[in-house]
Order: sequence, then structure tokens, then C-alpha cells
Amino acid sequence: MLGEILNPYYLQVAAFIMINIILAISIYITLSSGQLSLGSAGFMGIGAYTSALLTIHFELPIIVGILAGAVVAGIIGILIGIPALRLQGVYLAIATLGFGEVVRIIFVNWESVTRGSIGLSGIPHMGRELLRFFKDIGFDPDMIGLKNNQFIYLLVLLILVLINIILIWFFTRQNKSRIGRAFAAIKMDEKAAEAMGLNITYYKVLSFAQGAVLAGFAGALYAHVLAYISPADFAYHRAIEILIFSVFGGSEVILGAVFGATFLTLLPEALRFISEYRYMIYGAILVLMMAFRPQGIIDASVLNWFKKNLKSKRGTNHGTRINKNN
Amino acid sequence: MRRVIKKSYLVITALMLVLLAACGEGSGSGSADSKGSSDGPVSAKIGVISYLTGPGAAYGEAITNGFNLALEEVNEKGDVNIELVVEDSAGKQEQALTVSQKLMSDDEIVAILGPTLSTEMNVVAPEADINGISILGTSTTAAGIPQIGDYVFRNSIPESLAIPAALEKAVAAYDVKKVAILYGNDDLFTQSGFDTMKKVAEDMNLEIVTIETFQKGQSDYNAQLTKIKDLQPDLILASALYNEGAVIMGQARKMGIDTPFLGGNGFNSPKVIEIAGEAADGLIVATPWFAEKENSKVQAFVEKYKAKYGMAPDQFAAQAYDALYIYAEALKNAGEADRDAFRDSLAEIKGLEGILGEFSFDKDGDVIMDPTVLIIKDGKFQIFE
Amino acid sequence: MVLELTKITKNFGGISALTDVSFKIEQGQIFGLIGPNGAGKTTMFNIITNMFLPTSGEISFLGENISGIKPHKITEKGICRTFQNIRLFSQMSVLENVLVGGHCRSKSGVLHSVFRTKKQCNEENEMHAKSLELLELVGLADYRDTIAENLSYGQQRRLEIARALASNPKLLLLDEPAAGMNESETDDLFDLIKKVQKRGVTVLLIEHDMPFVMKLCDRIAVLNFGKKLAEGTPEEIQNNQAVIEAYLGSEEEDQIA
Amino acid sequence: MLIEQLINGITLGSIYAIVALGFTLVFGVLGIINMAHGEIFMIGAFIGVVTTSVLGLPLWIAFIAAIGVTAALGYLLERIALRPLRGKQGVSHLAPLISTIGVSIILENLSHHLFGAGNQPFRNAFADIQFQIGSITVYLVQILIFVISIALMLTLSFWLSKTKAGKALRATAENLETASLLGVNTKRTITTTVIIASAMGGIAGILVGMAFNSVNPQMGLSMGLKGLAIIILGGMGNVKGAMAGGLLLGVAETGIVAYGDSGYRDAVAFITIIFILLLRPQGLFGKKTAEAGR
Repeated sequence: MLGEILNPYYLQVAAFIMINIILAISIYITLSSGQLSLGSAGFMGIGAYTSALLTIHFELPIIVGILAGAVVAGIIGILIGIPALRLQGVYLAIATLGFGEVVRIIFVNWESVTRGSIGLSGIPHMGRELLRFFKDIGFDPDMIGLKNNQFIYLLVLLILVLINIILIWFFTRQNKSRIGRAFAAIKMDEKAAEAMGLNITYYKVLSFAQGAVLAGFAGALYAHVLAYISPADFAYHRAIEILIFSVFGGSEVILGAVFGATFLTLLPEALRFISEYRYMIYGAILVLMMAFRPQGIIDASVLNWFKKNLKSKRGTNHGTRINKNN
Repeated sequence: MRRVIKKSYLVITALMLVLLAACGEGSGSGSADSKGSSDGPVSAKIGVISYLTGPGAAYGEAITNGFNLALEEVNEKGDVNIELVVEDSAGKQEQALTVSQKLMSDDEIVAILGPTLSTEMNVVAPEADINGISILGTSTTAAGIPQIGDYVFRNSIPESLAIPAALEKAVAAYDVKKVAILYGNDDLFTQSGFDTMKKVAEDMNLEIVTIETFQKGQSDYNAQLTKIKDLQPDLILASALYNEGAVIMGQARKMGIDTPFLGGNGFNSPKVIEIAGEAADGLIVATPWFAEKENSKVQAFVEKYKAKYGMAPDQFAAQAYDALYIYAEALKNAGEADRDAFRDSLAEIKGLEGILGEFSFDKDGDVIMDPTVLIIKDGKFQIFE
Repeated sequence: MVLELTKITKNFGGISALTDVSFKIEQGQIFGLIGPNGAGKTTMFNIITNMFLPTSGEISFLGENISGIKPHKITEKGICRTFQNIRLFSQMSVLENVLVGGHCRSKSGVLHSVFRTKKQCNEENEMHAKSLELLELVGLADYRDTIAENLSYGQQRRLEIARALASNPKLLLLDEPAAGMNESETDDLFDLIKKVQKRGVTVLLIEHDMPFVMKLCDRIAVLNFGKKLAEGTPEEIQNNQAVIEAYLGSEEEDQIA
Repeated sequence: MLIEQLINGITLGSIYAIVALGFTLVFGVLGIINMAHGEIFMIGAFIGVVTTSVLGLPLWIAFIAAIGVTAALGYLLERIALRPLRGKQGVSHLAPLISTIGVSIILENLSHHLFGAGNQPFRNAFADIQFQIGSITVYLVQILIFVISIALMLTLSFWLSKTKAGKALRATAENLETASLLGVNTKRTITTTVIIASAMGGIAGILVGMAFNSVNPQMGLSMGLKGLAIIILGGMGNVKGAMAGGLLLGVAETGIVAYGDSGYRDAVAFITIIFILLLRPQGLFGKKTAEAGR
């Protein structure tokens, strides 16, 4: 029964949705302080390569590799972020675009380490390693009626869902705190925010670095879910795709990123014929969204509507905190 | 508020599952009695992963055409009854992986053909191997692919077979001492070809005067070519896809470089002549596929292909055509639609006569075959002697 | 002594906006800075808050030289301002605007905020309470959840004051707080500034509404073409011959406007 | 070899410069980075291929056709992707950037569908006319490209500074509202700007086709990113800077191939972007401005 529902195909698609959500959140978080980064593919690549190389050459556990990937991306994010802060709006977007391309070109050319365009294969696969672990301790997926690949992708998906819940929880809370207010204030009026005593540099670097960490993290996960990466995976088009997740779903609220990544990952799966026109549709989405709904499909008012409906159903609010609805 | 977030998350998850269910529909609704019965032909479903949409769709199309043409003939013969389930990968690893999951989770599918690109194969093959389903690449030429696992095979000749064959003949014919290498370094295919070229050239004690690279979308190769011209090599080894390769030859000839070019598998296409015109003369490639071969099977294939698809078959179509015959043979020998039995009989295939020549697998599942070396002369591919 | 400016000069590419301007503001004063348009008043504000660096001269706040430190540090030290062309965080609610104003008086970092530690909860609750109190003060308590850009002009000006007060300033800089207000709103503003003064906050304000300034201020400085023309009590300024000559024409214009 | 490489570099640089002129014009007037400019250039090149190779028409018709089509695309770009955003409340300054990225993706994929993914040869007898100077071969096309780029730059500078339309353009660039109060028809001025810039992209497209005999859908992206690097190098909105930046990048790229590692050829442009933006945001030839953006 369980075995029939858990079609590895669904699990696989869902796993990619989860990774794309993380990428979309990475754009969202940088945008939340008014910065547009087109370098997310670059950070993703840094995370992916760092983790892949560490796990391949030093046989580190995958989890260590993934965390290292996120950290390295974050450090490079800070290094790029600090000088890039002098740049505003479009200039930052272009500098980060240049950064992303430079990263890719380095991956292509640094053959002794990255194997160039051949890419890195034989990266430890998250699910397969876990399967091996479970088999070592005497557990076989057969016992619960699952095939190997069902079990693998079920595990991977569960891990990714868990990660996503934690991340969304983390950033929702951060958003509702003084940190989130500071990001929003900087986005709306940088000069006024500065006059109100906000350390602009700190918060801009913070949000930029958080975006970089997330992208690197997603990249590392990607490497261990596909078990093979090459520089072409982290090119300009990837950065655009990530941007579209956020722009389409809604760049003002975190659920917008979640929705955008989910919907746009499913779209070509659900409607195969769309696959061919995928990028054209993406392009049209960007143009139309900017013209008619620059904040994306989901914004605060959509959420408020949901909130109202859910609240009236539940009746009482159990919260004890007085500062919940800010 | 937290609850609201959680709840909305649930709603989205539910939405996602509904959509997922929608897109999964239809994939499992195959005929229930397709499993091999004891009498009559062995019936089986075979999954195909192909690059059908996107910039490289032409490759996937040729490959699928090759499969379909062979499929008709094979089923007509009556030893086996194969049904193909074709999925599009759009040339992307993620998509190749998801559709391969779709195919692998269908118990009726006995084996997989494809995917088109080596990058995709690198992702899909380990997954097929762990799930115990045979996978055979018809166009994946990069090094190391059949070595991924016991269930991984290919019938496309790797560069490590094609390039030495071509280079040996070229060295003998033109008394080559110095070579220049030019390759696309941001593509797996051309990078892999370059690695082989460099190794082979070094093994043959040729002097490599320079190694130059180019990137996708580049239109100006003059800087690299001027440098190469100045160094006066006897032969230019170019690991390029025919698209860029043809332009490179055009610019080289215009600049007055009349040195012969030697290309890899990706350079081998009638399109080179179409794009570069007479500048294509002097291109040497090794290929298993030669459409002018005086062989009744080859000519019959070319005829039929032209009649059905309105164009001449290229090597991708030819390799796919042979691949389906290999699978049919393996299925016939296995006698039942069982994944493991299929794998074992596939590995046993030896000396199978196809349009590419006599075909066998080595112990890894790689191809053993003698390629033909061709040269473009007077705007036509001819056998290079 | 709250603020002491010594020989402030500011040049913009050869054009001098301020030349050798000096004045002092005592604790608890309401100090008016007046002068015709383009006299350099707002430039002076920008220099006090270090948005511009002065070409020369020194600014001392509570006996400490504050020239050259970052604008956000200035706010931390206790100087906060409003803007001539209202710069609220227009998509935020009224309450949120005031909360942002209190930013530099709170400390919780990312982790405290995410894990909602006791410290952070207390801090947030305190900030809310204080913000609501300030909204009460400026008469916007009923609008706490309204989006700032939907407020009326006068309300927006008052919200800016509340936002600035949230940073616990010792010196509050108001840039034309009465601009665009009708008579009754101006009267409310008058009361508000007096209340602010009672809280122990020193006020420096730029204003064109002369009767308002004369009624409100304890002391006034007059700028003209980037130079200080006069300084003194409202009576002294009103009777200063130089001021009358330089200012009379434009004062009338401003009255009309 | 040095002189030959220099000629290669200048030819490439001149094409870069023409592309960059289109970028810089739009930025100068609208303050917008038109990310679709590279793709408009690519479409121009394809129109050239279609007219000469497929339809077999003479070169001058190809020029007219390319200019016509790209100008029309420019008009559409303005109407569909830029005008709806202008003057709208609460639209961030990033909106036009994102919107033009959208147009660039549409155009790139459209040409995939229309013309195929591969290279299209650009066959033209004119492209084969050459001179022999000593051991060096110079093609007429190379000279033509250089001359056209210089001519376009001069015309543009003259037009901007001396003519009435140009002055209107510059007034618009200074301040949209003020210009409109002064009686400048800003809507028309902006549309004209985008159309002229796009047509220049079209010209560059044909020249590339003639010089390198190769046109493909991906070249728009690569050329667009190079153009971007150049206007940052030369100073945003600076016409002479775009020219100088283009030549500089062309020669630098050729230089790195000739005397360095050709694998890093594309990196030159991007590293330039990063360094210039971080060290000298006004560009090599730009004047410092008080407050950029907003």
C-alpha cells in the first residue's frame, strides 16, 4: 500500500521543489532589504562544489560537507557583500551577475580541482548513503514494503521537508522581529532608515550573506541529491530561474517564494507540452508581473485574507503573546 | 500567526500533491497483459529518455526516430513485441532524473534507452544501477560511463576509440609532427573529447604547439586562429560540436589556414558542410556511421529513414536504430520480461551485425567496434585512406 | 550645553552652502532655525546628523565631538530628526514605523529574535508599550495598524515625530514640522512640541511659519545665504534691523504660502 | 602576429562599442539597463541572415530590414515592458531590469524556435573583399565595422549635444517631470530613444554576421553581457566612454587569447564589471556624481 503511493517520481519532483524553495527564499531574503542579487547561481555553485569536493576527497560525512558548503558561500557572500554595498539597485544586480559568471568560468577553468566541464561525478548521494547506513544496522526497506529507490527518495524528501520547515520558521520569525523590520525599513527608504539609527551596512551585509548561505546550502543539497554537478548547472539561466520563482510567487512575503518555486517546478511536470515553451513562459511571466503585479502572486493582502478566513474558523486565538500581530 | 504559516504551508503541500497526482496520471495505465507469456513473442516495455525539447532537441529527435524505425521492423519480425515509453528530459539533469524515476518505478518497464547527453547519463546511470534496471546510452560518448555500474551500457563509440583511429590515419597521410588543439571548454562533450585528443597526441609523440579554448555563443574565433596560424601546425585537432566547428573552419579557411582539421564525434555531421560550405573540406572524423557504405542493410535503413522522416539519417539515428536491435536480441535471448534476466543476456551480446558494423560489449558494457575514418572532400564525406 | 556648532562651513563643488556658522543650544530649549529658502537650514540638519560631512568646523554634542561618525551612531548618541519631505516607511503600519524608530534602543540579534528568548520577548513587549505610548502622545493611537501612506498629511508629520522620539533622543531635529498644516493642526503641533519639551527633550526646528516660531521658540538663529545673520530670543530677532531688512520680503511670501 | 591580433581586437571592439552605444543611450535617458539589448542585436543578425542567405536579397536591403525589425522590437519593448512601469506608484527601480530580462528570455527562445539552435552561415560576397598589406590581410568588412562604429559615435554625440531632439533627450534624462513641464514630449522622446538604441543593435548584428560568418541564438546573451561590462567600464550613459570601453575590451579579450589563456577570455568582461563597480563606480571615463540611483 505504502509502496504504491510512494512513487519515486513524485518523491523526486517533490525533492526538487524543496531545493528550489530554498533557492527562492535566498532571493527573497536579499530582496527583503531591497537588494537584487543575480549571483545566486554562483553561490549555489560554490556551495555545491565545496561540499562535493570535501565529501569526495576527504570522505567527510555529507552533513559536514553541506554545512561547509553553506558556510563557504556565506563567507564569500560577506566578502562580496561588503564592497558591493556601495552599489545601489541595478548596479548591485549587475555586479552580482558578473560575480556569478566569474565563478562559473573559474569552475570551467580550474580543471585540476573541479575537472572543468567534465563535472564532478561520484558525489556521495544523500539517500544512497542513508540506505547503506540503514542496511548496516540491519534494516531493509523491504521490511516495510518499500523498494530501494522508494526508500531513498522518501528519506531524502523527508529530510528536505524538515529543512524547509525549519528555514521557513526561522525566516518568518526573523521577519517579525526588529531584524525583519530593519530589512523592510532599508528597502523602503535607506536614508530615513539610517537617520533612525539603523546600521545600514550591517543589515545589508546580513541579508546578502543570509541569501548567499541559503543559496550555497541549496547548492550543496543539490550536489548530494544529483550526485553529479558540472559548471553548466550554475550558469546565468539558473540565476534567472531562481529570480523568477521569487518574482512570480511574490517577493514581499516568504510564502511567495515557497509558492513560486512550487508552482513553477510543477508546471512543466504537470503540463509536458509546456516544457518546450518553458523559458518563453518564464520571460512572459517576468514582463507581465512587473507590469501588473510587481509584488508577485502572493502578497501581504492575500495572506491577510487567508488569515482572516482561518481565524474565523478557529474562533479563539490561543496566543498569549501581546505582540503577535505586528 | 505561526499556525497560520504552518497551515498555509500545509495547504501548499496539499496543492502540490494534487498537482503531482495530476501529472502522474496516465503513466501507469499501460496494458496489463504486456508481461511475457509462455508462448508467442516476448512482450516488454522499454523506457526511452530523450532530449526532445530545448536547444539540443534535434539530437533527441534523430535518436527517437531511429528507435521508432527499428521498433516497427523488430515487432514485425515477431520474436519480440516491444512497446516504447518515451519521456523528455529537455537536456537537463534534474529532469532526466525525475523521468528516469518515473520509468523505473513502472514495474512493466524492463530496461531503459538513453538519455541523450553524457551529463544526464552521469546522473541517471547510478540510479538505474542501484535499482537494477539496464540502461544503454546511444549517444553518450564521454569517458567512464559504462564503468558506472553493471547495469550501464552503451553502443556509441567513445572518443577514446574514435580519435586514435582518425589520428593514426591522419598522421600517416600528412606526415604530421606538430598539432594545435582547439576545444570548447565549457561543454562536457567537447572537454571530454579534448582530454582524449591530448592524451592520444602525447602518446603518439606529436608536438602540441598550442591549446586554445572557446566558449558557447562565441562568434569570433579570429584571435585563437591567428595564434594557431602563426605556429604553423601540420594538423588542427578540434574538439567542437559541429555548430561551432563549422564556423571555426569557415573563419580559418578565410584567414588562409588550409591545414586539415581532425574532429571528434560531435563534429561529425552533414550540417558541417551545410554551414561551412567548401571551407569544410579537409575535416577528418572517425565514426561508426557512414551513410554511403555499400551494404544492403545500411542502404535500406537510409532509404526507409528518408521516406519516413524526410531527411537523411545522421549517426545519432543510426546508433539508436542499432541500439533497439541490440535490446530486441537481448530480450529474445532472455525469453522473459525480467530486468535481471534481461541484463544478463544483454551483457552476453556478441558479434551482432548492425548498420554500424559488427557489435559486441566488453566486460564493462562498453562498445567494441571498428570505426570508419572519413574526410570531407569536394563537399562530401568520403572514406579517408 | 546640548549642541555646540563651531564655524561650520560646507561647500558643494565650489558653491558654499554654509559659511562659518556657529551657535549653541542649551538643555531643554526649543531652538528655531529660520531663514529664506536656500539659506542652508536643511544642509545644517544634514551636517548635524552627519549625512553630509562639513567642509570645516566642529560639532559637539553633550561635550563630545561627533564630527565624522556614522549617521546611525549619531542617532544612538541621542540626536534624531524628521524630514522636510516626509520620509516615512510608507508601506509599513503606523506602529511598525515607530518600532523601527526604537531600533537603536534594542539589541536582540538574529538568534535571540528567531528563538524568542526571554530577553527578546521582554524587549519586544517594552518596545510595543513604549511605541503605543508615543502614538498616544502624538494622537495616533487609533491608527496603529493603518498603513503609513494612508494617513493624512498632518498625521504623517506627527508620526514622523513619534518615530523620531522612539529613539529616545536628547535632541530632536524637526524640519518644517508645520509645513502644509492648517491652523488647528498647527495648534496641535504646538502643544505636541511643548509636551516633547516637557519630557526633557531639546528641540531644534526649522520653520517658515513665523508666528508659530516666535510663539514656540526660546531662542532663534537666522541664516541667510549660508551665513548666520542673527541669534537671540524671539523678541530680539523680531527687532533686529538686519533680519527685518533681509527677511521681510520673503517672510511675507511665506506667510501667504 | 601582433598587428593581426590588434586588427582582430579592434574589429571585435568596434562591434562591442556599437552594442554598448545602444545600452548607454537607453541608460543615459531612462536610467534603465536594457537587458534585452543583446537579444535585439541577435535578432538583427538573424534578419540579416534571412534576407541575404535565405531570400537572396542584396546587402543594403538586409541592413534596412534589420534596422526596421529591430526598431519595431524597440518600440514593442518600450510599449510592453517599460511604459507600463513608468510613473507607477510603488514600483521599485529594479522593475525595469527584471522586465527587460523577461523580454530577453522571450527573444532568445523565440529565435530558438524560429531559426533553430545552431549557427546560421552568413554568406556574402562583400564579406570576402580583402587587401593584402605586406603579410597582413585586412578585410573591407573590418574597416567598415570600425568606420561605422566611429561614425555612429560621432553622430550620436553631435545629435545629443547640438540638435533640438537631442536636447530634449538630455532634458528628459535630467528630470522627467521638469522636461515635461518645459514642453518636451517625454513619451515620444523616450520611445525614440529606445527605437534608435535598438536599431543600433540591429546594425551591430548584421556587422557581426558579416565579420564572423556566424549567427546563433546564444550570441545575444554573451554580447549583451559584454555590452553591459563596457558601459560600466566607460561610465553609464557616456557615449565616448562606451566607444573607448568597447575598443578596450575587444583588444583586451584578443590579447588574453593571444598571449594568455583563452579559457579566461569571458572572465575579462565580468572581472572588469566587478572591479570597476567596486573601485570606480562612475566608470573609467565618467564624472563623479553625488548620489547614484534612487
